[in-house]
Amino acid sequence: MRELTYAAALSEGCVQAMERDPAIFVTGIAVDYPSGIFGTTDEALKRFGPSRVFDAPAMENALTGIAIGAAVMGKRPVIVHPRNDFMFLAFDQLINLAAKWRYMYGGRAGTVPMVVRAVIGKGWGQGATHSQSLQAPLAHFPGLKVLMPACPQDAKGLTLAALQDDSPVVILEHRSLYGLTGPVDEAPLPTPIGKARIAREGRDLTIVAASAMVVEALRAAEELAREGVSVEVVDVRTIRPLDTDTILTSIRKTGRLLVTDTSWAFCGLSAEVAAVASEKAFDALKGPVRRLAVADCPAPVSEPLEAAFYPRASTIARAVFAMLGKTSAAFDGIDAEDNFKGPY
Amino acid sequence: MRELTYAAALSEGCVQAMERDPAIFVTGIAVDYPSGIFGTTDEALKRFGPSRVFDAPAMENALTGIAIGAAVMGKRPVIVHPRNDFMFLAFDQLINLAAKWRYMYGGRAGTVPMVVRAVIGKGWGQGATHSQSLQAPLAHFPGLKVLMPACPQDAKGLTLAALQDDSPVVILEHRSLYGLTGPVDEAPLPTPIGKARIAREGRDLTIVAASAMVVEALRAAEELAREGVSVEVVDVRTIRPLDTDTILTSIRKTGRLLVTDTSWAFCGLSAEVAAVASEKAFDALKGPVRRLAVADCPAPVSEPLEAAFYPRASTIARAVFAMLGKTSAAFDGIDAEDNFKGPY
Amino acid sequence: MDALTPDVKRRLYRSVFRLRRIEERLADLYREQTMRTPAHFGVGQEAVASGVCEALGARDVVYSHHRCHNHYLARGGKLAGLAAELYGRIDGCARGRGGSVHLTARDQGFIVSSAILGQTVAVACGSALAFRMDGVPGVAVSFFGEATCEEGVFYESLNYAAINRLPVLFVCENNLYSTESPLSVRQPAGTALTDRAAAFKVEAHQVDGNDVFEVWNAARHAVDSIRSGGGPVFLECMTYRWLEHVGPKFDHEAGRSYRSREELDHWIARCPVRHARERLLAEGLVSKAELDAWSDAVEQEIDDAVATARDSAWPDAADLFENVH
Amino acid sequence: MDALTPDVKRRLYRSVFRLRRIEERLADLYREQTMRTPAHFGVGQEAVASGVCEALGARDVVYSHHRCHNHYLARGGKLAGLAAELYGRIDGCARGRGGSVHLTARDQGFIVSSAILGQTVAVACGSALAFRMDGVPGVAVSFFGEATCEEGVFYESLNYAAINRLPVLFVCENNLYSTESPLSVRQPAGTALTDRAAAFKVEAHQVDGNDVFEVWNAARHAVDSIRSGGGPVFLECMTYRWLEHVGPKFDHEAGRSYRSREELDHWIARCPVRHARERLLAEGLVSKAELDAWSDAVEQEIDDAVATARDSAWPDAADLFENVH
Ligand SMILES: Cc1ncc(C[n+]2csc(CCOP(=O)(O)OP(=O)(O)O)c2C)c(N)n1
Ligand SMILES: Cc1ncc(C[n+]2csc(CCOP(=O)(O)OP(=O)(O)O)c2C)c(N)n1
Ligand SMILES: [Mg+2]
Ligand SMILES: [Mg+2]
Repeated sequence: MRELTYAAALSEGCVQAMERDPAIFVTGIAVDYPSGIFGTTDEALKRFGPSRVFDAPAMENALTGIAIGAAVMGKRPVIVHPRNDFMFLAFDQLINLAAKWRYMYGGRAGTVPMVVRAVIGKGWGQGATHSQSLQAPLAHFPGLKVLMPACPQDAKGLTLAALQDDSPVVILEHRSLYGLTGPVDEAPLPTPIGKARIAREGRDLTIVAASAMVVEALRAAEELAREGVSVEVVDVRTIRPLDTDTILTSIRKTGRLLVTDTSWAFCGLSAEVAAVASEKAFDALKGPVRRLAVADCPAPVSEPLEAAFYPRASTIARAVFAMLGKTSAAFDGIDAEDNFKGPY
Repeated sequence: MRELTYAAALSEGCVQAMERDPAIFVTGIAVDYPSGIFGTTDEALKRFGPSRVFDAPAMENALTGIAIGAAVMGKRPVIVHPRNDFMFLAFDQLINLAAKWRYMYGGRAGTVPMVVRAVIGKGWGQGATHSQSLQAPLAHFPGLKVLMPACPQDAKGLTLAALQDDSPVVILEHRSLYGLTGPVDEAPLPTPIGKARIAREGRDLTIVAASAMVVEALRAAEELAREGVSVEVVDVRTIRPLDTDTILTSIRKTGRLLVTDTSWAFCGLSAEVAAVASEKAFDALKGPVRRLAVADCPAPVSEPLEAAFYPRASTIARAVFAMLGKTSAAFDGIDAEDNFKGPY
Repeated sequence: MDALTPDVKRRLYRSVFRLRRIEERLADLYREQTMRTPAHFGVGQEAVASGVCEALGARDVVYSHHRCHNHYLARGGKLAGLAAELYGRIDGCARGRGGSVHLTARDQGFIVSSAILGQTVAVACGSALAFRMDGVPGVAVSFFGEATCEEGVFYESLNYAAINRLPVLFVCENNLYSTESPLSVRQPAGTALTDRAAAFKVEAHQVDGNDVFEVWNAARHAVDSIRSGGGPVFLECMTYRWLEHVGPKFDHEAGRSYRSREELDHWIARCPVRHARERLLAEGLVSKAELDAWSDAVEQEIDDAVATARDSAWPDAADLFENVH
Repeated sequence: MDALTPDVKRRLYRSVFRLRRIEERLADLYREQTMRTPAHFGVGQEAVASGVCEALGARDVVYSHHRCHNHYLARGGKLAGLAAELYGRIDGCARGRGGSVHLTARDQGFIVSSAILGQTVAVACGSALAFRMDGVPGVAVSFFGEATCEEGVFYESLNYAAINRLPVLFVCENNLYSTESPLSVRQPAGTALTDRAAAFKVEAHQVDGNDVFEVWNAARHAVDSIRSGGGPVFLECMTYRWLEHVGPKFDHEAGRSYRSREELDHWIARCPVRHARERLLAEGLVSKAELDAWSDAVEQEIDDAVATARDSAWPDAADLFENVH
């Protein structure tokens, strides 16, 4: 299969969906710049023109309401936030209205088929308000679907799926994944929403991961394999609805669970997965569950602090070793080099 | 000890704090109405006048920023939201600024000693946007302290504690508790932030509960005692920082855990507590953890749907029975009668 | 554009009268505590809903806020659906899921009302954007109270509508209070909301919101101008709420003193329903007998709707998860 | 109130000149990719920061947005603290926790800057409220770009400040762009932001933001009026950003075409620094030798500060949780 970057896959998914569905349009700050939200909207602009891909002022809350109002009339708006942190300003429209619309009006006011794309930042000193990861609060409240593609194939597939779904869908895309390459189907094949992916099979321990942490987990798993440890990596892909079946099947197989995602542990996705395990796979567990999350403080800027803030492949590998009661191997060299160039 | 309602205790806590600290002021929609936010601000208005207790327009986001700006200059603002659901509009100021202030400016820009009081609604058809419970998203992001008093004593004590703390603090008060009476110290004794309360001692099973669910849990525990089951009820009181020591000690003692709070399970407080148990008390657990939360849909309005939406004492009692492998007793009669009168 | 013909006048009067009687009767029933849903009655403000909705075409869409019964009814929402919703029954317009503040009558062009200030102002702009994109000559109407003009989302929406010359009619019902707070707490002295809209390059007019003919006229002009591509219009309709903010009582009855009995009396003297009736009578456009017949018809409609609503089944708890995904 | 004396003029020129050289030098260093923090340089906009800050008193407080270096420096923030913050070092003004967009110099009256549009506008109003409550004759200044006028929180703040006649000075730097978006995408045709402020009953003036003397004059009048209880003032300062939105390059250098080279040249011809210098020279208020001496002093200051910053230690990873609770 031909390979694409995650960014190109996002773009292709959107373009193919727009080809088939004239109701789709894309708006938000900067979507029509030549840089096209890191190369994910420029092709759509070229193909479909400014009537379907257009800029917006900085007005996160109203723009979300506007997307709702257009969706309700039969459009499929895609709104894009260059950083998902800006979305707090839109939580009222998103959680108090879009998420509840279908239910709250008894199904009589239609559905809200809108898609919110939002980018998670990381590193290079982006700081506390440009590197958060909002999956947990978005998924806490019923009514939204929340997706986090971790590979190019799913970047395309989940975009296609979101653009066929009648619920409001939030896609959280990780900036650090945009350059990742991988095989991507040319055909417009949606990735099923609500289905996790076994990113790597293994026997000794299950790592449930999301978004950029899937990449870290896979890197850790490769290194652990060299040390004779067989790790299964489950990429959840969809945060809500969460595919607990796949997660539980894997836990039942390995008996051990480590969970890691891009946000904080407290009331986070990692808490949810650990809770599900403790409720529904308790008998299969051979030892305590472990969560690996960002440090419990706002994101700092300075490089050594950022390095301490984010868990990485080596952190995961070390945690797996500890969970299996093994004495520490040296995993220091395994982390990917950060070759990101600023400003961002 | 003399008894007070939860509402009167909130009021007394605020008044006593204001007596000692002239920097405290109270604002928000309706705080200076004779009805005084269900009787919690009227006494303060009477005592300290309109220069310290004053109304505000409907402007949740800016008002939160204004509180930050006043707090930074040495004031101690209290802002009140008649429903915590309105606070989504203020999440940017609250989470992107107040919560991060001290950390993000390296401690060089001072602290933000502000208190946000927000009321959780329930029942009487309040509907999907007037009965949510925001502790999970508020606590997910480090930087805020999040309190949920469940009894009059703590309503006063946590108010006093919040008004002495240098962090931004959110107090979520449950509307259904406002009429609850109980003993309250006359002296201004703060309830320590970060300390859970053993609301009832027991041997067979631990219920970790928050806010109004503590009342339901205690009611269930009483009934269960009659059936020969001894339940320990832990009232977490502080959501963040969470007192995991007290929770874990109780779980180690009983070996069984049921968690219940006022919100959804998914990435909720109940997930967090279950996750903590699965990480740190795994060996002590005799069986699967259980979460009891509101149904995984927006809150409906119609009475029979509301009844199915909210877990109650009987739900808890039945779940405890099931966890202990007991055959079902009839707990139907144990629920408190809802004698709330509208409009609200 | 239609003129204020005798027919229109008669229609307008029937509309305000009907809204008045419905809200009064519902408020009476509300006292029984069997409608378990916080309800914000619109008694006193009927002329705004009637005047605007009578100026709309079939394709136009209407949004409202918490005080929404008048708008739902004036736009054609079925009374039985409203009554059943208040009683939490399955035949409610939102199948008992929404309550008083979450009404819908999509097929009649009343999309929804919502309980969070400002939400539907933005949503209306989105529907207007959809009209524009589809080349449909529809107008989206947003009804809201003047407190919505305190919320930032209102200005974001105004700006967006003006930049894109969207077909939106913003209808502000300025009833002088937000709950118990007077304008002085919420607007700088000397404020004209129309100046604000104008500063956003939105055509703006203040009208007597208790004169259904004037409201209709203003709305008719506005809708016409909007439909022909003139961009959004903002109408500030000055009016007054007779009952308490939420619930069925008069404030004095409930012992509240944030506004005076005199002020209420002053506005009752400017009753939009009586005003319209007197004008019809004075102009000889209606007879006493007709008025009686109209009145009987409305009472009958209400009796029937309430009976239907009360007979309607409760939603089944087993359907709790209906419409979640 | 002070007049625009020769001394003031000399001070204003030194200030704009210093800001210019600092930003230029920092931008040069930024190209080395060793300042790992998204930085929004203020080259071209110095006159606003200098003109306003030179009009303030010791007790006044200043807030800023993402493009904040000029404001921090003009208000008295130490250059070494800025440079070290850009390098992520422990001697950074925010101890390496904040980066370019999160500066603080509390002791100098620069409270903070923040990276989310509109946030600090409200916060400044809160500090003004504190002044009012404490009877302190301070003024709170909020610097922001014109895109903040698209965010709802701005209007909520404006309304609140006007209702309560708070001692706030709103300073909008209208540089015609938000990232790459021109005004036409973001404001209805014919917009004057001053009209909007005026509609909120806030005194509003548009000034030439490239003329430091004019800015100072306007700010001086505003601060005086605010301090004496006249209520908030809004200044719209028309100016232009020379460099790319974020980062050290010129847009043409980076291959961007959203604005033309001619437009940039037009604004470079209206350079606020050169304009001030030429006026001083023309009025005989400064000699070439003095200019050289000032220039040398600034270059020396920059050399020293950068050296200090680069010598500063990295924060210790063990202190990751410092200032969490
Ligand atoms: C965002 C938000 N803040 C506060 C409230 C509480 N609230 C409900 S109705 C109301 C008064 C609104 O006044 P106005 O808009 O003038 O409408 P009116 O009730 O006068 O018709 C308030 C403050 C709310 N529903 N939403
Ligand atoms: C709430 C929010 N939305 C979007 C952004 C992204 N953003 C950062 S700077 C910027 C441009 C702001 O333009 P303006 O306010 O005119 O200031 P300038 O950069 O021109 O100085 C945008 C859109 C943000 N930081 N915060
Ligand atoms: Mg009103
Ligand atoms: Mg700008």
